[in-house]
Amino acid sequence: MTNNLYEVIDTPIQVEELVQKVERREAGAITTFIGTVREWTKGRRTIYLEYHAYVPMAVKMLSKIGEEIESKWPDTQVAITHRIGRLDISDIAVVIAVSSPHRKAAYEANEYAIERIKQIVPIWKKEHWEDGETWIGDQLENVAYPSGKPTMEES
Amino acid sequence: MTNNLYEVIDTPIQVEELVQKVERREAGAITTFIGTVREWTKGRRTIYLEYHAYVPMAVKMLSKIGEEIESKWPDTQVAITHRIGRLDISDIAVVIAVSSPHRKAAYEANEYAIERIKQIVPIWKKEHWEDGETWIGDQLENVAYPSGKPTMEES
Amino acid sequence: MIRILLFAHLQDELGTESIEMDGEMTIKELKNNLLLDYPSLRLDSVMVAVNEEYALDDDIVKSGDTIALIPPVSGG
Amino acid sequence: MIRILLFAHLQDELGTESIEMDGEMTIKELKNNLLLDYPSLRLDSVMVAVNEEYALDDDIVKSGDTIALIPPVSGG
Repeated sequence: MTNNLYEVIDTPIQVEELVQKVERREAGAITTFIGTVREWTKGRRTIYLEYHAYVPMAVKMLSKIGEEIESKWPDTQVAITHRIGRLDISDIAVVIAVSSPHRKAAYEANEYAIERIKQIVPIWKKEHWEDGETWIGDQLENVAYPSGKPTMEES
Repeated sequence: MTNNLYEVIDTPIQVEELVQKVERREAGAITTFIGTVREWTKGRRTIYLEYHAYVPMAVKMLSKIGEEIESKWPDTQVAITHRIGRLDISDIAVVIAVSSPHRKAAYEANEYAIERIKQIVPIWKKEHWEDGETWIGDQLENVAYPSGKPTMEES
Repeated sequence: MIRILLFAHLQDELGTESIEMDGEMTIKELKNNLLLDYPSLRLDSVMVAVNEEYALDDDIVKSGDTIALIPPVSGG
Repeated sequence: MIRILLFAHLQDELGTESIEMDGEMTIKELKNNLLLDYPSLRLDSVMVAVNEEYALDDDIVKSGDTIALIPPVSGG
């Protein structure tokens, strides 16, 4: 275990480890968000996923999100780990832990973190379905390029 | 480990255990709330806490909160464990885990759970300060009876 | 016999975990009877449970029931 | 020399993890140059980072900079 608060790793994420990173005597509340690989998305079955990242920039952006949070919600402490590589159903893709003296901030800051991850952190998900594979194109998951190739009809 | 989703126990709570209780192939999001013993409350230093409960009813009320959530946010799964007895600073008093296909419900349902715990679950906290002890009187933590005895001036 | 469980500061004040009472009565009457025996008891913000479910002032309790006096809770 | 990193579908389309370009130019010019070489490239919703920070169309890149073309992200 490292003590880095913001990490992109290619091995399973331990939730307890992130909780420990943000635990403090002045904290009364810790929230965690655990993003797992869901089997079904809009009626389509996922077999497994691959996450790719621009790792150094992804770590930098996670750290930037932490800074944003600690300035918006004073007295919070944030840790985020994102996993990359191949993930199977139910595997943990991301864990966000936020500690705060009071619970309201811990919930709000945590939700802010996942929204920002989906906006600015250079990580991409490739869904492997039963019938093909797709790069998931944006955070709303509604821009998909079948077989990784955008076609003219889509533009 | 038991498979009970709602528990009141007198031993340390394992966060991972609650996460496992709510993990499902259809879940894409798991939120946890971890309530820990805070050292400072409004400028006053806590040495340790004692939680007492009316255990069978507390378990029943936790389970009722779970039912409320699963009816308000369909497809969620809830697990809650509250610890009682003596707890030191940073010890975990309560863990709430909620899984859901989508993250919004997982956050909302989790926050609803902690609010409801503070309203209806018969568990009481006795704060041991540097200079005495106090039963904490309500969920707003503003009705305190020094040395457990309400005085006439307070009423 | 009606069994009445006490918690938190009520338990400290009465120095016991439970007391007993005979008869059949409403929650409101039960509270009033308690205040006759223990005039200093603060029951304003105390909720009452009958057999592990919250009850209202007009609900009736009878022999065999387990009552709990529930001061404002502070778990979580 | 400017190094241009490719990710996700851009990497698949160009069949390489990075390409190189010479000169000094704005991000907008760099994008236009890319489209001359790879007319089928979809760059509308692609963000650009210079040395691991997001950059704007008018920002200037020069030899030694590392550019990244960032398609809409889908982490989390």
